[in-house]
Amino acid sequence: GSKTGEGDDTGGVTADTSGDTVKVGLLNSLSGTMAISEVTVRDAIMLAVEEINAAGGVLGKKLAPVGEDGGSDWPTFAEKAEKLIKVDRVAAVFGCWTSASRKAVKPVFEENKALLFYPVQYEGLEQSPYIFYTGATTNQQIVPGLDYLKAQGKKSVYLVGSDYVFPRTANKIIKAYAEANGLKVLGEDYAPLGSTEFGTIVNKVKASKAEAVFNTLNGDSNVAFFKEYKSAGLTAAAMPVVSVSIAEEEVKSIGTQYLSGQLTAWNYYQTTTGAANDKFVKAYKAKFGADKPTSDPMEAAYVSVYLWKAMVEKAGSFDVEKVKGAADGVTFEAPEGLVTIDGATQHIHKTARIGKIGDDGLITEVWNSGSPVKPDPYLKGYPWASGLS
Amino acid sequence: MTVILGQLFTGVSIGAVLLLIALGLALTFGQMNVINMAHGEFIMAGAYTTYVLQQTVTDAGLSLLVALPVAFAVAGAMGVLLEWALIRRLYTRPLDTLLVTWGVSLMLQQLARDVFGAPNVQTKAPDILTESTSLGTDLSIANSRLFILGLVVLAVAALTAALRFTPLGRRIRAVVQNRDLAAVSGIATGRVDRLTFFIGSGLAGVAGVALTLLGPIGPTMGTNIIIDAFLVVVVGGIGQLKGSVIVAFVLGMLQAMVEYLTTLSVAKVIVFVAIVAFLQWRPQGLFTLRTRSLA
Amino acid sequence: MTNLSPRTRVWLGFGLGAVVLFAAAPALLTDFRLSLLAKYLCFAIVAVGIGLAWGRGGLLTLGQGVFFGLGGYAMAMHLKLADAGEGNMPDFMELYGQLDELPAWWAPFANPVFALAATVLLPMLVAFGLGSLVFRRRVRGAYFAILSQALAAAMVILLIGQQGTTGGTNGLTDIEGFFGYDLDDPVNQRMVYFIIAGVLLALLALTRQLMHSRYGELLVAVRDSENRVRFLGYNPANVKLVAYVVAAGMAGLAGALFVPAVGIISPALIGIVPSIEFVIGVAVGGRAALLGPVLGAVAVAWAKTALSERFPGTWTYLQGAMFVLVVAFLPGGLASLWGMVRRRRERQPDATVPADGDRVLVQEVAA
Amino acid sequence: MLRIEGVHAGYGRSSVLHGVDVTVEDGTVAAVLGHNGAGKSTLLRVAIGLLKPKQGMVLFGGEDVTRLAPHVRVARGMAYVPQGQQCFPHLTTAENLQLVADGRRGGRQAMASALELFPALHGLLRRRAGLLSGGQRQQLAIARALITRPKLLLLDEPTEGIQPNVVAEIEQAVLSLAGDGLSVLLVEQHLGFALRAAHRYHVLESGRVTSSGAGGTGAEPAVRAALTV
Amino acid sequence: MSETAGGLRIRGLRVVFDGFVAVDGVDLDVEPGDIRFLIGPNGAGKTTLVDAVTGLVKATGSARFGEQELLGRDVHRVARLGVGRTFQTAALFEELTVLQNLDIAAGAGRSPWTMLRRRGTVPDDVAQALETIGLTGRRDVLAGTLAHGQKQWLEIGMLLVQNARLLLLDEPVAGMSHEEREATGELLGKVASDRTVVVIEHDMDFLRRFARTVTVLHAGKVLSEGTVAQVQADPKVQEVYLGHTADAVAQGAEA
Ligand SMILES: Nc1ncnc2c1ncn2[C@@H]1O[C@H](COP(=O)(O)OP(=O)(O)OP(=O)(O)O)[C@@H](O)[C@H]1O
Ligand SMILES: Nc1ncnc2c1ncn2[C@@H]1O[C@H](COP(=O)(O)OP(=O)(O)OP(=O)(O)O)[C@@H](O)[C@H]1O
Ligand SMILES: NC(N)=O
Ligand SMILES: [Mg+2]
Ligand SMILES: [Mg+2]
Repeated sequence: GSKTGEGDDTGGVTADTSGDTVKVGLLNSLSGTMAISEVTVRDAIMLAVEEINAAGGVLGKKLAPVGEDGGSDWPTFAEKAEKLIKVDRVAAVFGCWTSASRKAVKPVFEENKALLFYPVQYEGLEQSPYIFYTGATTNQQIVPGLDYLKAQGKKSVYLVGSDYVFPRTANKIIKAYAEANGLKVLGEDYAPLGSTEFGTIVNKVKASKAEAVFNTLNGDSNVAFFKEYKSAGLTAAAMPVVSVSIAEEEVKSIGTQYLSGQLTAWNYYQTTTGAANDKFVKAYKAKFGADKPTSDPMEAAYVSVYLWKAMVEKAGSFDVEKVKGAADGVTFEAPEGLVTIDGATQHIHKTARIGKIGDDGLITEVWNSGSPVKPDPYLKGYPWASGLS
Repeated sequence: MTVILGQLFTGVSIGAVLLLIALGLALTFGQMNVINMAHGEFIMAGAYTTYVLQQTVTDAGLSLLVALPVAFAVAGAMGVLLEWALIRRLYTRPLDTLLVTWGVSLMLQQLARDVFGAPNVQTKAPDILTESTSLGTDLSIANSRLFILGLVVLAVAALTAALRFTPLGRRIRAVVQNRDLAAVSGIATGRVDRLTFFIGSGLAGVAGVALTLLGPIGPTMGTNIIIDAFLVVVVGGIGQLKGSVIVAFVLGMLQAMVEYLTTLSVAKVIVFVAIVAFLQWRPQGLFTLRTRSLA
Repeated sequence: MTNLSPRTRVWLGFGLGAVVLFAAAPALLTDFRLSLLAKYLCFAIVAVGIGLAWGRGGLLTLGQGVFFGLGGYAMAMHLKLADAGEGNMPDFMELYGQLDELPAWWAPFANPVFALAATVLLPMLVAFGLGSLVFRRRVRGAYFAILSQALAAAMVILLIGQQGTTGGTNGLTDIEGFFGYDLDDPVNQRMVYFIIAGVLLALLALTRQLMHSRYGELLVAVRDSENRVRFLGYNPANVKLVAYVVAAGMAGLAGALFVPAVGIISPALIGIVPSIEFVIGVAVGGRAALLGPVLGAVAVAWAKTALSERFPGTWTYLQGAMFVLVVAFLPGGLASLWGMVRRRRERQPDATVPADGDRVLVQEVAA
Repeated sequence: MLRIEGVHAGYGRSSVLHGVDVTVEDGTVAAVLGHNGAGKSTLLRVAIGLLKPKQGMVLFGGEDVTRLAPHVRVARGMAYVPQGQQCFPHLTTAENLQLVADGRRGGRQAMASALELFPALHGLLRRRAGLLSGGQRQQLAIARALITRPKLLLLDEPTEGIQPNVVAEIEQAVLSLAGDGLSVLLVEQHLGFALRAAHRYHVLESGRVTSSGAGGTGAEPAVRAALTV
Repeated sequence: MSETAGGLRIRGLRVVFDGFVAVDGVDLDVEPGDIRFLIGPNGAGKTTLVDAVTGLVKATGSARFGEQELLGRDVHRVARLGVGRTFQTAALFEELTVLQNLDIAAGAGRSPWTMLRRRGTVPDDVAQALETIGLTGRRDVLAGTLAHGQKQWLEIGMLLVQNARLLLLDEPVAGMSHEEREATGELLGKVASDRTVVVIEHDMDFLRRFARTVTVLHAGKVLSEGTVAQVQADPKVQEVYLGHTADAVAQGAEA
């Protein structure tokens, strides 16, 4: 028979909301290669939790965060997710970065009917009933990035990415887009995650004489790539790089020396205007240091906690099914602007923004979509994407 | 054609980086049989040294030059500490050094994370090293890579001279080959071990400074390249500096050429297959010292 | 204990193990903890093989993840195909592979008998191939260790590069059934646990037999002086090959059992880091003793879970320190503590010269 | 020159020496004789410091060196030729010698005179020592010990594996060195050689000195008797 | 191997190391039942000759044992033809016991099935060898802890149980005391009755006591061959090897 408190025979686990606090799970890599990025996400979640507690909590209960280290190792993510759900009986989990870690925990959340809030832009083509996606899906980031290049009159691109599911899937989408939009894809190269030797890839890029590069490299590799890129004499003016995984934090660690003038596609920048962002940036810097930049995934993580709060309050309950039921149409005045949950896909409406990296390390918006873009994880609204899924 | 030339240079430069990292290993692994998995973290220490120095010495060029000796000393000191605290207990079980230093490497990575933060940090390279030298119409060569090539040549020359022609070199080799006999021949084996480890680890520090020109400076920067560097020493023939030199450049070239024709992943796998095939032909590496002992 | 015959002690030991694994653990642990234990026991199975190859044979294999992975993927491929149902492709393939039909090398894994056999035979075959090449050419010691490590690295790169057919970095996830049993059901999870525990005990018995056989002695002889063995008319390559292949088979079986227990197999489980962790478990437990590797593997995996839960910020230090301290200062591993305690009681001053460290180690472990 | 007093020593839990006293007077040769496994080599390992005694002490030139590391003892003037033709296999013959001569005043000269004693080594200077024949290695080992111009020489079966005419030369060398004031502690199986060279002999049986006496060929019957019981 | 195996017949054996000729065209015949001593100055090529015959180093020429050519075979295949050797510096399995060392030496021909089982009792030949080499009392100690001389005895014991028909012994009594040499010599005499034995030695006392025939190598070539007396009287041998020492002269007069 099953043990008390840990699961019932229907496979679902009810969160423990009996006390005057309610536990929430934080699941990020604090060690290993991905710690670089995920630690900042953890910080942003903690900021939101503290703000919410300071403002009285959720349904009158304070949030008690339980942190776990995924260790940049996907099976560990799964183990820790299960622990948070079954042992700590958290009401919701916030975290994961790489798609691989999300794929690893997905069955755990589905099996136990528990909630995960996933804050990072990703490759789409997914819709788990127990995951809320607060980062961009492809039509909110990659497609606008391509649209922008096209509008700039670029006729050819070279694709460079890390060797895993997000870049490979993103590039598949890009190629479909390119074919339909008269853009030539002159080459496609992948480097293993963490790889720092880009001599050959940059040589190939240079020899291809492409008019732009679309970059889906993740983490450390970006540093090596951009250093190599500049050393090879390639410039933002002649061959701009559009990156979808470089945010302010990464800019800081690569060095503006190498990045100045390059482009990024995101939904949020530290420089995004608005009162909500001023407050967010100020609070973040006050807590973690004036030199710490805020970035898109951090913002999405921060927002995810507030969205969950809003859903719970709308449902009047921590019960997962009720919270899910209340999701559609929940809004939040986020640092990136107003976001709204799309109940059908459990993604959110987000404004797409193209930014240019400045000499000061900040990214300034050069284009935006004007209004939040409706999430379309399977790109059903894009005829050229019909063969993709 | 220019692409081919460019790739040739890329190969040479991959080789140079490999060699720079392998050079310290050629001492600690090649000469002393210590499989130091924390070598990568000594590289990291060298890189962070550059970063810390730049907080005070703001001129990029000057700080880079100062960083070279300072990083050598810092990483070297870490090596000495490691040798003194742990390695010296393990000379009779060389394979165990791998496991112990693996634990050390985990701790050093976490230490870096706690001291400098998990995100990468950045150093400013002197402008000249972020640019390239143009050779002919379309071919240009990254100055940073030229700098590293120069550094490697220097380091190899210095190390070769030290090993081949100084008493220290003889002692280092003698101590590894027969520790007891060295002791009774009047050699202070402990001191020689520490000195060797100092130099080997110091070279890792120098490699760390150089790597700030090419890649990220972060807690895990050392782990990626370290296996390749070990392979260089193995394939070169343990204890054979010239073997490491040749193999580093050959592997670099092979990697660059295959990668150009295929992909980075395929290139890495092919390099591995080539290594296994090579060891079929020369099981003890490119250069070997045979003895008549049966062990 | 001391006045029992060795044979009685062995039976007692196995009996005790069986009671702990089959009665005590299921009674005392929650489903979640029991499923973690199942996972640790899979690592323990790998460790038993490493204990044989490394502890006895001196083959420091830093690439056991490869064999674990081969077994795991073979099993996962079958389960994915079974989940998808006859004639269908696994979900991820349709998503990322955009293949029109199942790749030919996947097809045979639809057959359960083939897949089950493959989980053990495939790793053994690969080990046989690689081992024949490498041992015959007398690649050994650090060369072998680093080569086997590179093998793990290469395997990971290869898997990641073939996302469409291997699931890439993600690996094969979301495995729902196990030969018709629904893995979501805690009862079936328990069944998987019992299978794993049973396999572990059986393999321990097998390994004990091997270690104490003449072959076991010969293996130690080869470790100590390969060339000398040659002059007695043996081919040491074959002697090593047996240990290596057996260890690979065990790792494969462990990987296969890991899949239903944990529900995922991915490159992250088979690369350099997990492969080293396998070996560290063995070192921590005691490489040359029979039970040392098992205890070590479970202890290290358990410590990883427990420390990272309890001290999320600092557990890496603790983990690193554990590896360092045990390997550096307790070369016989935890298994040698017993002998040391006994020695302390005898109050014998210990004036071992360092050069004899290894010799002392073996005496301790043999004691 | 050397006094070993009440030394108990062994390996791990097994004891090999049980209270051994041996003295080498200045400028004399003392021989230690005994069966295989009696503990002769163990005694020399204690004397040079490779093995720490569990009890007892080692005095060299009046100084207690029991706690000093081997290389410090060598610096004080001890030298040791271990049993078993040991060398640094990957160093050349020349380097094996040079290693010891390095940084030593008169090292170059000492090397030359050591080579004079073993002319066979001349042609082998550039060959790696690991490739030498057993006898060549043994000659190298003795030469290496002599380069330090020691005050006390510990020789563990120096003639093992050496051709007869060279044995004779070694014998001459040992005698002439002793004449020049060198003290020698000699472990030998070759009785003729040992007794001709030794001023005193000690018979070691199972870790204990069971008989001692003055050297010289005349002692042979007594030693043989001591050894057969 | 067959009991009728003939003697050792070496023709034109040549071993070259990087240009250095260590063995330079040696012809050598050793009849079954003979105890042939191989002597010569240090570095003459004696060990190398044995290395070549046992497959450890590459050589040209021919070395036949009975019907079988030995050159060009792997070490373990040569061993399976009944050729056993000892080493100048003892090579044992230091971390196995004396008994285990012998058992392994006795077992190269065992079936896989036997290998996978435990050693039940001490095999007769092993027990007998233990007795012969006087290590019965120490059969359960680790070989690594034996004294130098005991190790050499164990090595001989391993050859006995290996049932080698051709024994190549490289300085088997080096480091042994006088009595032990005697005993070893007598042992050799016994085992030689149905085997072919080649002994490398520098101990002239031992040679005089136990050699049946002697070959002298010098600089890789055969310098002299014959009975003990013939060889000792050969001025060339005295010149390069024996010298005119007290020992040699005294013994020479005796002979
Ligand atoms: N490293 C070691 N570990 C354990 N025991 C050892 C070790 N070395 C020697 N012994 C044991 O110590 C005893 C004395 O050995 P030692 O080498 O001193 O003898 P010895 O008199 O020199 O003999 P020989 O004439 O054969 O050289 C032997 O019984 C041997 O088994
Ligand atoms: N691999 C090798 N490379 C170069 N020279 C070698 C090699 N092996 C042996 N020699 C040389 O060949 C010669 C013969 O050596 P070998 O060991 O056969 O002599 P030996 O007759 O056994 O001498 P000893 O009586 O000293 O044992 C020696 O000069 C030795 O230095
Ligand atoms: N979803 C990502 N960026 O892996
Ligand atoms: Mg001795
Ligand atoms: Mg010889």
